[in-house]
Amino acid sequence: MSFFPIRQVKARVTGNHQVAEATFRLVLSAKEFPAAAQPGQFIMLRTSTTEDPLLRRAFSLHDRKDDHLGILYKVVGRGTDWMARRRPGDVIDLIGPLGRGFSSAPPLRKALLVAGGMGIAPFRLLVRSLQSEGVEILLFYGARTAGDLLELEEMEAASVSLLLATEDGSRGEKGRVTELFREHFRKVEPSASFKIFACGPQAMLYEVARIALGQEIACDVSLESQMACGLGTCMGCVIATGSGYQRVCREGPVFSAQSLLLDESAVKHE
Amino acid sequence: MSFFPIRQVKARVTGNHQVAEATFRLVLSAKEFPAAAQPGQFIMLRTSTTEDPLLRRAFSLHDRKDDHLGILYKVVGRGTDWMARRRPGDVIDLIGPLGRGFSSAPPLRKALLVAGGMGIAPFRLLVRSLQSEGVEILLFYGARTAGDLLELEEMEAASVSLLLATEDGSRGEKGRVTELFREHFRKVEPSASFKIFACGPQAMLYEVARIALGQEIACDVSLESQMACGLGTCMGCVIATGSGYQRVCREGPVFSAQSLLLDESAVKHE
Amino acid sequence: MVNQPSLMPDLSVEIAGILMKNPVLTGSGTFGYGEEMSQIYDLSLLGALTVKGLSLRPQSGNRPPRICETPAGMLNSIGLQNIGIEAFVRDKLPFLRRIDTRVIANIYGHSAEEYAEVANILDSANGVDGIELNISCPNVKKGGMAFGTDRAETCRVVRHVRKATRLPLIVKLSPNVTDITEFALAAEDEGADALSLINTLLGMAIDIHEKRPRLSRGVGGLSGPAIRPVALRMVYQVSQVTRLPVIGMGGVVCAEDAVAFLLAGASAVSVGTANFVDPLCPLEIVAGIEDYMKAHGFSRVQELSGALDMGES
Amino acid sequence: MVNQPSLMPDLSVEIAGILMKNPVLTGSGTFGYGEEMSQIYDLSLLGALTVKGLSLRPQSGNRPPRICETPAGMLNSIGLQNIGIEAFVRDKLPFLRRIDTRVIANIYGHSAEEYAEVANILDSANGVDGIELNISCPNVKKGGMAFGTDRAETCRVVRHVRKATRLPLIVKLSPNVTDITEFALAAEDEGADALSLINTLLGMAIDIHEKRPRLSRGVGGLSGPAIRPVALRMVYQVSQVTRLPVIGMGGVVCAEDAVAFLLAGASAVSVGTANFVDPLCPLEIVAGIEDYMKAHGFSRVQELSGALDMGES
Ligand SMILES: Cc1cc2nc3c(=O)[nH]c(=O)nc-3n(C[C@H](O)[C@H](O)[C@H](O)COP(=O)(O)OP(=O)(O)OC[C@H]3O[C@@H](n4cnc5c(N)ncnc54)[C@H](O)[C@@H]3O)c2cc1C
Ligand SMILES: Cc1cc2nc3c(=O)[nH]c(=O)nc-3n(C[C@H](O)[C@H](O)[C@H](O)COP(=O)(O)OP(=O)(O)OC[C@H]3O[C@@H](n4cnc5c(N)ncnc54)[C@H](O)[C@@H]3O)c2cc1C
Ligand SMILES: Cc1cc2nc3c(=O)[nH]c(=O)nc-3n(C[C@H](O)[C@H](O)[C@H](O)COP(=O)(O)O)c2cc1C
Ligand SMILES: Cc1cc2nc3c(=O)[nH]c(=O)nc-3n(C[C@H](O)[C@H](O)[C@H](O)COP(=O)(O)O)c2cc1C
Ligand code: FES
Ligand code: FES
Repeated sequence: MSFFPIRQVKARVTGNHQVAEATFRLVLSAKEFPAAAQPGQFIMLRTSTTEDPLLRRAFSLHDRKDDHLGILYKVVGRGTDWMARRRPGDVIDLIGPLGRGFSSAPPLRKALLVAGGMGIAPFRLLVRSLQSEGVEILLFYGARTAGDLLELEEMEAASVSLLLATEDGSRGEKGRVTELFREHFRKVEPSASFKIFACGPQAMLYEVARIALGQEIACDVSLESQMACGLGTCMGCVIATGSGYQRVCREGPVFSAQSLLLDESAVKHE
Repeated sequence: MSFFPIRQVKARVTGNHQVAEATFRLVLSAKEFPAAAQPGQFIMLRTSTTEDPLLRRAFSLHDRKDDHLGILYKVVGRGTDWMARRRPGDVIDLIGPLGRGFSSAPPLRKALLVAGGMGIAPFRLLVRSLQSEGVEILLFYGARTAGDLLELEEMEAASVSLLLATEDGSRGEKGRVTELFREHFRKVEPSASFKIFACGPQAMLYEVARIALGQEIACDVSLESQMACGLGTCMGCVIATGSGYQRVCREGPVFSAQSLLLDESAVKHE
Repeated sequence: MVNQPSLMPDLSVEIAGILMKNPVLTGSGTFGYGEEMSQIYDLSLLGALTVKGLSLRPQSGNRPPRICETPAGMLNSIGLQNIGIEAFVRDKLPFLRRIDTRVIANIYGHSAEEYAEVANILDSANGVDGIELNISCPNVKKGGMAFGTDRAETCRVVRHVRKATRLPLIVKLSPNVTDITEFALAAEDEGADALSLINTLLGMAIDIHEKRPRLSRGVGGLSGPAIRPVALRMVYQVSQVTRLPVIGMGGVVCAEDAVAFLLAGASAVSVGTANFVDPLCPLEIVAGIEDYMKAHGFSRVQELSGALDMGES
Repeated sequence: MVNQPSLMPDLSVEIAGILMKNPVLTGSGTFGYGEEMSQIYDLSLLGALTVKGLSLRPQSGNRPPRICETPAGMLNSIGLQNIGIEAFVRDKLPFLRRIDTRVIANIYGHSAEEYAEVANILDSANGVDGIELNISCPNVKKGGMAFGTDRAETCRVVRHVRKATRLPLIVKLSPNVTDITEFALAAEDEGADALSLINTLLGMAIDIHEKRPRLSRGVGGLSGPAIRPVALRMVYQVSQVTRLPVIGMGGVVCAEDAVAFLLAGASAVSVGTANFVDPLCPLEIVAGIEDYMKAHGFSRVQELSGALDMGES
C-alpha cells in the first residue's frame, strides 16, 4: 500500500456543465493538486461555506489533466445541489487525492470494466491509464434508463467496447448490468491475464465480486460508504472484510473481491 | 395600536448595489407585499436557504414604491453577507410589514430627525410621508466617518436640512450626533408642534429620548433588539418600558420616549 | 374505519382523550397565545396549538438579551413572561374558543400547590382542551426545571395537578436528565394522560469581545434542529417504556422530521423554533405527512407510531 | 515571566503536570493515531494530540453504517474499533515519540479492572504524556457511558486507574447526566488530575424511507457545532466547582469558539468533529487565540480561563 501526498486545496471552478438529468461535470483548476493521483482515488469536497451541510462529500477523481481535475456528479441532496450552483470563478475547498485506487499490475491483457449508474465516474482515468499500457478494454455499463448512460462517446472514442443495459430497456439489453456481465462468461473463457474493475451500487458490486470469484478472475471493486473524515481517522466508513472492518477511505475505496465479506448480511441495504 | 395585514412573500431581487463601505441597497419586487406599510415598520428576511443561519434577520423598510421595496443594510455577519451575494433574479423569502412605525399625528409643523449610522434606513419613507403632510424637516445625522454618511443627496433633494457629525471629524461637526442635537436646543425654542424621530444605536436613542423629555418635545425612537420571530410570539425581543417588558417587534420597534425606562441599567451594553 | 390503504389517509389522532384533526401541534412559547399567528394563516388547520406557559400571576420574565442564535438552533431565556392565568382566561381564551382547533394550556408554578391552582382555574374555563405541565423550563430560578429533574418533585407536582383538574393532563419532560424514562414512568404512575418531550437543553453562549454570556441570565434553553437527534432518541426511549401517548418535539422543521418522530413512537409532533423560521411550516408538515402516508400505504396516522424497524442489534 | 501584556503572548499551558506549547488539543476518535494527519500538517504545532480510544484487546467496533450527518453536527457509533493497547504501544507509539508534542492516550475498558490494566501498560510505555479516561462513550453496550452516568461507578473506575498509573490522569465526563458537577467532583475526589468534557450527547436519526435508524446500532453520539451551547454550559458549571483544570470540547470549530471555552473556565480546548470539516482548523485556532490575546491585552493564555463577566443576575 503506497501513500501519496495529500493536499488541502482551494480550487477554482472553470466549468460546471450539465451532462444528463441532474448530472454535471465539474472542472476545477487546482495547480497544487498532486499529479500522482491514481484512477479510483477520490477527493473530499467542502460543499458549503457555512455549517449546512457540515461534512465534506466524497467524489471519485473523474479526470486529471494539466492543472485541472474533473468530477462527474449527480445531484441527490444538499451538498450536490450546492455544487450544481457553482459558477466559473467560484472557489471550492477540497482534500485529496485520497484512498487506494485501482491496481493494474501486468501482465494484464484484457480489462473488464463494470459500471452501474454514477459508477462510471472513475473509469475515464482508468481507461486512460489502461490504454497507455495497451490493455484491451470492455465496458459493461448499466443504468436505469438511456439518459442515465454517461460518457458513451468518450468511451467509444477511446475504442472501449461497450455492452449496455438499462432497467427499462430504452438502450442496450433490458435488465441489470450484472446479468449482462454474467452472460458474458457463457461465451468467453476467463484467463489469468483478465482483470475486472467495477464501480456502482454496493449490491451490484458484491454480485460482480461473486461472479469474479466464481470465474477466478482478479477483481477490484470501488465501494462507497458514509464518510466523515475521508482521511482514516474517524473509523466511520468501514466495510466488512476478511481481516475485519476496514476503512473505505484508507484501505479502500477500491478493494479486491477476495478481501471482502460477500455474504448477504454484510451488504448495506439501500 | 392598529395592525396591518402581514404577508409571507417570495420576493425577487431586482437590484443590490453597494452604496458605501460594506453597505448595500437591496431592491426587491414583491407584488403581494401590503401597500399599507408605514415608515418605521420592518420586515423579517430569511438570509439563507439552509439552516445556517437559521433565524430570520430584521430590516427596516427603507423604501416602498409600486411593487418594489428597498432595504438599506450593512454587512456585519453571516446573514448580511449572504444578502450581499444575491443577484438580480434571486428569490428572497420575507415576512412583513411588521411592528408599529412612526406616528406623526398633526398638528406637526417641524420634524427633527436624528439618525446614527444605519439608523438612516427608515427615514427615506418617513421623510416622504412627512413631506406629503407639509412638515418642515431637519435631519441630525452622525456616523463614524464621512463615508458612512448615507442618503445625503436623497435627503438634500427632498429639501431636508442637514446637520452632520462624524466621530473623526471628516465631515460636519467632530463628535457625536447627540451633542449636535443637544446644542440645537441652545438656539431653538421647543414647541408643541415639533416632534423628534430617532433611529440608531440604543445608547444614542436613549440620550435623544432624555433630551426630548427635558425639552418636552414628543419623541419617537426606533429600537433594535435580538429577534427570533418578529411576530410577537417568542417574547425574545423585549425592552424595558414603564409598563413592563414590551416586545420590540410588536409594540415597537418605534416607542415614544415617555414609554421607555431610560435609566442606565435598562440600556443594553454594546 | 377499515384498516386498509385508502386514497385519503386519516390523519386524525386522539391523545389523552383530545381528538385532533391531525398530529401537528405548535410548541408552547413559540406561538404566543395563538392570536399573533392568526394574521398569517387559518389556525383551524392545526391539530392543536399550545399557548405560552401560564402562571398564577403575571410574570415579567428575564432581563434582555433573552435570545441568541446558535448552530442550527437558538438559546432562549425568556423566563416565562406571561400575562397570568386570569388575564389569559379573560382576554385570550374568547378568541381561541372561536377557532376550530384544540387548545392546550401550558402551565407553570413556583410550587406544586401553585401548579394545582392554575390547573384548577383552567378546569372551569371553557375553551381549554388539555393542560400541558411544564416542569422542565430551564429559564426560571425557582421551580421550572428543578421539578422536572428530580423524580420525587415530578411525582409531587403531577399528583397535585392530577387532583386539581379533570382536563386531560400532558406532562412535559426535561431532557436535562440522566434517564428520561424514569421521569416518564413517574408521570405515568401519578396519572398523566400523555407526555410531551423534549423541552430545551440547558446551554450557554459567550460574546468573547464583551467577555460576557450572550444571555443576561447566563444560561438558556437550546432548541431547533440542533437538538433533533437528542429529542428523537428520547422519544424513542420513552415510547419503549410507557403506554401513554407521546407528543414529540425538538427540532421538527419539515414533514420528514415529523414522520421520524412518529416512527420513533410519538403519536403527534409539536413544532417550536421552526415557527420562527417559516411560519407556514406546520401546514407544510401536515401536507407532507399525508403524502408520506400515501406513498408508503399507511391509511391511519396512528399506524406510523413506532413502526420503526430496529434491525438485529 | 512578567505578567504584563507583551507583543508575543505566551500560549503555553500546564494541565495535570503536562506542559503544552499551546492550549489546543485534538479530540480522541477524531484524529486516529496521529499518523494519518501527519500527511496534512506538522503535528508538532499542536498543544497535544489525543489518540483514538484504546482497549486492552483489539476491538472490531459496531456494524456499519456508523455515522450520519445531522443539523450542524453528526452522529457516530463507531463502537471503539481500535487495535488494542499492545499494538498501539508497538506500532503507533514509536512514530508519536518522534513528534515534538504531547500525546494523550484515551483509554477504555469493560470493567474498572480492565481500565486499570490498560493504564498500567501505558505507565511503562515511554511516549505517553497523559491518560484520558473515557467513561462516557455512548457507543458500546457494556461499560462506556454506564461508568460515566453512575456516580459510584465513576468513583470506582477512577480509583482503580489512579492506583495503576503515575501518569497524569484526565477523566472525560459524559454530558448525558442530570448534574455534571457531581461527576466532576467525584473524579476530583478520587484523584483525577484534570477533567475533559464533553463527550457526545446520545442521539438518534431515522431514515423514514427505510423506516430504520440511520445507524446500525440505533443510537449514537452527537458531536459538532450543534452541541457547543451544551458543552459550554457544562464547562462553565464544572469550572465553578472544581479546582482541576478543564479541557473543554464540543463543537469547537474556530478561535472564537476556543476563546469562549477558555473564558467559560477551560484551561485548554480540544477540537473534534471540526478536524473532519477542516483539517487545518486546530492551527488556525492557535493563531486566532494569539490574535485575540493581543487585541485584548492578555499576556498569558491562563489569564483567559474563567475571565467571564457574569453580570448582576
Ligand atoms: C469514495 C466515494 C466516491 C464517490 N464518488 C462519486 C462520484 O464520482 N460522483 C457522484 O455523484 N457521487 C459520488 N459519491 C457519492 C457522493 O459522495 C454522494 O452522492 C454525496 O455525498 C451526496 O451528498 P448530498 O449532500 O448531495 O446528499 P445528502 O443530502 O447528504 O444525501 C442524499 C442521499 O445520498 C445519500 N448519501 C449521502 N452521502 C453519501 C455518501 N458519502 N455515499 C453514498 N451515499 C450518500 C444519503 O443517504 C441520501 O440518501 C461517492 C462517494 C464515495 C464514498
Ligand atoms: C427592527 C430592526 C430593524 C433593523 N433594520 C436594519 C436596517 O435597516 N439595516 C441594517 O443594516 N440593519 C438593520 N437591523 C440590524 C440587522 O437585523 C442586523 O444587522 C442583522 O440581523 C445582522 O445579521 P448577520 O447575520 O449579518 O449578523 P450576525 O452574524 O447575526 O451578527 C453580527 C453582529 O450583529 C449583531 N446582531 C445580530 N443580529 C442583530 C439584530 N437583530 N439586531 C442588532 N444586532 C444584531 C450581533 O450581535 C453581532 O455582533 C435591524 C434590526 C432590527 C431589530
Ligand atoms: C422562545 C421559546 C420559548 C419557549 N417557552 C416555553 C414555555 O413557555 N413552556 C414550555 O413548556 N416550553 C417552552 N419552550 C420549549 C418549546 O415548547 C419546545 O419544547 C422546545 O423549543 C423544543 O422544540 P423546538 O426545537 O421545535 O423548538 C420554548 C421554546 C422557545 C424557543
Ligand atoms: C467519530 C468520533 C469518534 C469518537 N471517538 C471517541 C473515543 O474513542 N474516545 C473518546 O473519549 N471520545 C471519542 N469521541 C468524542 C470526541 O472526542 C469529543 O469528545 C466529541 O466529539 C465532542 O467534540 P466535537 O464536537 O468537537 O467533536 C469521538 C467523536 C467522534 C465524532
Ligand atoms: S471516513 Fe473517516 S475513517 Fe474513513
Ligand atoms: S422577536 Fe419574537 S416576540 Fe419579538
